Amino acid sequence: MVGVANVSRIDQQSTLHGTEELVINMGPQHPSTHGVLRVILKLDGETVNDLDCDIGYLHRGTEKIGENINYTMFIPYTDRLDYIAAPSNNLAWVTAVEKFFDWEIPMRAQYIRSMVGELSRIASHLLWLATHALDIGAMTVFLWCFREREMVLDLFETAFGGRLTVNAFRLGGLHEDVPEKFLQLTQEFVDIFPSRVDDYETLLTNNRIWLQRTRDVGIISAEDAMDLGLTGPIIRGSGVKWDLRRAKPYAAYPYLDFVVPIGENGDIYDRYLVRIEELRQSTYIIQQCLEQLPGGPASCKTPRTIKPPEGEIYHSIENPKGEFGFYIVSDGTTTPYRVRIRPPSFINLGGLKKLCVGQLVADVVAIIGSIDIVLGECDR
Amino acid sequence: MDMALEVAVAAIKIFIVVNVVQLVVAYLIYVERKVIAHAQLRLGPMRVGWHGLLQPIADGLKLFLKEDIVPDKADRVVFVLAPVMVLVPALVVYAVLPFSATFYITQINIGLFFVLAISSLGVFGVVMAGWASNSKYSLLGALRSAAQMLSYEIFLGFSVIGPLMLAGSLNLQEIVHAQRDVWFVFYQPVAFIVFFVAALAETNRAPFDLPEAETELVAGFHTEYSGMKFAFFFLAEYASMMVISTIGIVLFFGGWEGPDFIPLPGFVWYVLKLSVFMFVFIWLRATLPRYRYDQLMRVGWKFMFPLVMLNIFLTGFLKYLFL
Amino acid sequence: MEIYFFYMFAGGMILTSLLMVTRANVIHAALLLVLTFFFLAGVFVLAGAEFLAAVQILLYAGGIMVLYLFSIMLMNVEVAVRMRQWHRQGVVVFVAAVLLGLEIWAVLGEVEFAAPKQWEWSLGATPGNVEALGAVLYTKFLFPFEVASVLLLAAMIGAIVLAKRTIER
Amino acid sequence: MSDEAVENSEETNGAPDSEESADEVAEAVKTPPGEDLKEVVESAFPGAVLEQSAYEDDEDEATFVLDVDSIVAVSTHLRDHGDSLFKLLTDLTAAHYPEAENPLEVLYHLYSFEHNRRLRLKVRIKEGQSMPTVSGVWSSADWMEREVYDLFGIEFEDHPDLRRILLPDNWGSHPMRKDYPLEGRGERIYTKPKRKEIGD
Amino acid sequence: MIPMTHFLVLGAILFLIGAAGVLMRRNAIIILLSIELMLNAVNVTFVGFSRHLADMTGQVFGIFVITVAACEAAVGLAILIALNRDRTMVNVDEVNLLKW
Repeated sequence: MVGVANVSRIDQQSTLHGTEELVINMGPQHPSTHGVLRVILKLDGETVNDLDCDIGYLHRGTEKIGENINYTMFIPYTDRLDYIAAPSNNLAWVTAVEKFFDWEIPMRAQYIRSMVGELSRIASHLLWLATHALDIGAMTVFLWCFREREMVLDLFETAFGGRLTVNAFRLGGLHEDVPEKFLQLTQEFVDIFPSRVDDYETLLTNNRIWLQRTRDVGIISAEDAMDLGLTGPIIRGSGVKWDLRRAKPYAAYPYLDFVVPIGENGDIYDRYLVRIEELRQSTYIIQQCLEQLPGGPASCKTPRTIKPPEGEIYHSIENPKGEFGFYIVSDGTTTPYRVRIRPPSFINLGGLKKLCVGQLVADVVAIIGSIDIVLGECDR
Repeated sequence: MDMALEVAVAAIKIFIVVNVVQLVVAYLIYVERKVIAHAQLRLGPMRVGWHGLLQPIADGLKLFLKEDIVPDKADRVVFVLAPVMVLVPALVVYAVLPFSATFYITQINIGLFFVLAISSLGVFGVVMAGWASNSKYSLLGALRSAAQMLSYEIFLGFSVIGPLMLAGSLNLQEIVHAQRDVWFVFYQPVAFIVFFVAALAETNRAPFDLPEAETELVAGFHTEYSGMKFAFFFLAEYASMMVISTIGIVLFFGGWEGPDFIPLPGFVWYVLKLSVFMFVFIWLRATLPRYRYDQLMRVGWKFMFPLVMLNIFLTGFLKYLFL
Repeated sequence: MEIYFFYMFAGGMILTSLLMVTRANVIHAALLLVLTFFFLAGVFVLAGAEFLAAVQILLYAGGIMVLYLFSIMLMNVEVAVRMRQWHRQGVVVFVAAVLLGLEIWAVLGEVEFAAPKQWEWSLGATPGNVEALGAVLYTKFLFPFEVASVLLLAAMIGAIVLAKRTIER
Repeated sequence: MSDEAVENSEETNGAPDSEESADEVAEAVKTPPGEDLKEVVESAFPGAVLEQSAYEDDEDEATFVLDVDSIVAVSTHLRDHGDSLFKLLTDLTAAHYPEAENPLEVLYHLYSFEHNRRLRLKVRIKEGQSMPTVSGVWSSADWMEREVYDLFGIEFEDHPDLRRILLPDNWGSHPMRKDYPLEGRGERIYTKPKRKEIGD
Repeated sequence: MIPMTHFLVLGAILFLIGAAGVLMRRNAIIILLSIELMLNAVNVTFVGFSRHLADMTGQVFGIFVITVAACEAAVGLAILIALNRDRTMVNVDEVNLLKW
């Protein structure tokens, strides 16, 4: 039996040539729905009247799998959630599980975790910028961003052996200390990267067409953003100064200095500026990590089998896309009783309808781009 | 006997021009890929031949050998005719273009008007393709395209009036002769800007490539096309790019004539100027994001239209005063 | 030579216009009418009206007919294809048309035309048709020309008012 | 924090949680986590908090167990009250405890920007019992409730658009329940449709 | 040299075809197209006379006819679109009331 895609609220049978409304099926193979998102648009001319998202094409039951394997084994599965920024997911999982214990995680591991977390933020934001610019038609930025993203992936390869799904961290620290070469290359990257961000900005930030396409499009107020549960750069773009790295610090963030950028109008352009500034801030954080990186072991002593005490915890981190959290119920055995992933893309995507209705088709593409979704984590 | 000779010469000329244009267009695509690739820190085609020089031929072969698909619910006749309707006007226009003082197929007294008229027919192919595909993306692309090309045709038409008033003729050769001393771009900078923007929109090039905006409408009006029919659309796009550039050169940059102190044949001057134009077209594509539909219309009607009208009035006034 | 081209164009026009009138699919009809206009432009060129031929293609084919196609695409035409195509009064009209045609034929057979005059310029020459037309249009016919522009303005406003969905008062 | 806690939990006010898993809770403290929030709730809805707990007395893990009927009113109150202002519904999910009396547990994770704190609300319901929707309180609940409906089969009354979201419409069962096998029930076994070959 | 009668006969035939189309078809768009055909038939005659008399007036009138055709197309299509939006039909014999 093969499952059929969800029947939409929107009637697919409405007339093709009617003056009134045109139903368009965007995706799941559309070039700018970023994966296998399917958006059913109801158009009046070029204006969007109604919209329905069909997701789940990438649903793999990750939560169910999590309930059947042990805590360490689940780390690689988290890689496959937000595969654009895999180390960030690892970080969320290991910090969540570590919350059950009172292990003393070595500072070296904490700093490297923060550093790799920021690198993955850069990787994620670069991919976002690349595809977002391509959606709006600026195709050169796409490849420029990929050049730097490639550098970040090379760094991951140097440190952990993997490039996309790196399986970076272990419970209690790192699998093993990062090689010296990684630190050297990271320093080189940090030295180069800010000028590269300037390059992207010369192409976009003051470009008249870019401004026209992004300013006052897809506006969401701070109140609405909270109501819709939007997190990450989107809510910051609406002017809420809230970053989990500051609000609920984890890893080495309490010791690091950085600015949480916020926008004013909550339009696409503000989200763009917020993410661009985050690229710079991430570079700054990595620089600090490199300077302050303490010596010592990269992992603390952990028991051979991870058996958290009975109880339930929720822990979340600031993923590039937003608040990425795990709710874990432990029954005292080696496998979790319940694993819940709090997916930022999924919840942010829930706000798409509110953002898009009344806008033009071309804006839908820009708005989807500005939400920055990754379907692996949205569908889990 | 004379008549037969004339016809034979014309046929040979047409044969040469059409074939050269096809070949140049194929290599134009190659150049575009190379230029954009280098703008984007890539190498572009490298595998087929030295630096990928045989790539256009490989592409052509691939497109030629591809299965020719006509969608089930498409209107067969119109679907097949549409690419022809796009390509034929783009090539017919070459009949009156002056490539050099001596090399042209024909010259007629309504030359420029003929070019405008024939190239306005390209929109039919686009609309036919969009409608006949029976696909919503294609239809949306066709609707956008019809509105866009219709609107920008007006600005294109008005922007050439300025140089026309200076030259006093619609004959393309005579417009070139009128610029022996000073290129019209110096007299008519505003008209040139409007002309260039309208030219971008007319040929559906970035930043006005909305009808085929791949990130919104998949591929716009040619979403359902494949193989040789798709290639026709491609050839037509680049052929009309060359047409519109040639018109720009003739109207504003002295056509095939260059400064006297550099003794180069007229045809070489023409090719040089054409290359610059082509490069700017490609360069813009690598640089600029895409306009939105309503912004495109706003730019046209609220900015370019008043500008070009003002230009016509000023030109007329100044010509009355000084000439 | 000229006359053969004329027969070709005239035959093409009659054929395509007949096809146009009989099509059920409106898009096909509109495209056939475009073809008719091409042939018509050919006839114009043969009659020494090159400028009018170009105007015919630029405005009629490239402008008005695109407007038609655009509007047809906005409307629901698929239903109309499946409906009865001909009006009930069709037969009467057909007979009347044929009779009228015969009458015109008879009248034209009677008329003797004087020898045609020649243009002062040859086909396609500069200065020629364009210059002559411009000279007449902007001197002798300046007032009708301005009136035509007022007519266009009125039509534009009328079309906007009619096609607009709701008019804010 | 196990299912047995349901049975012997009385109104807990001030006293440490009487849990079977008490060995995890290090020691009784004078003010258990979330006490101030409890006061906020109790001031408007006395007796609404059936049970109060927290993992290792972490303020962010404060958990209230609520009754099905009070959840919408309490969450509206918590969202609007000046001392709580839980404007963000971080997460809405469920868990399945097949052995418990009320086997399905719906969880709400709230976050307050102003006070930078978290709160977890829980509602335990019986099999087949439906829940009131909180999508009127937080719009973000819309999709999350759809997901819970999809994966756990909990119906939400008055939900604007209760359809499956991740799984196909004709999936039939709810895979996040504990009785659903990890390998699935063969829904995805693909039988190649018979296709007419050329020459047939 | 094309005889004058040829132009007149061609114009007459086209005009008749157009007129028959207007009166016989039910589809309003085809009726509009037929009207365009009739206008062009008139143009043929105008241009024919212009040729015969070597006088530009015929061509000037041709231009005016095209202007009128443009106006007619714009207003006619606007009416059709308004009608189609209200009633979803394009058949003229169903439009038999002045006001709905």
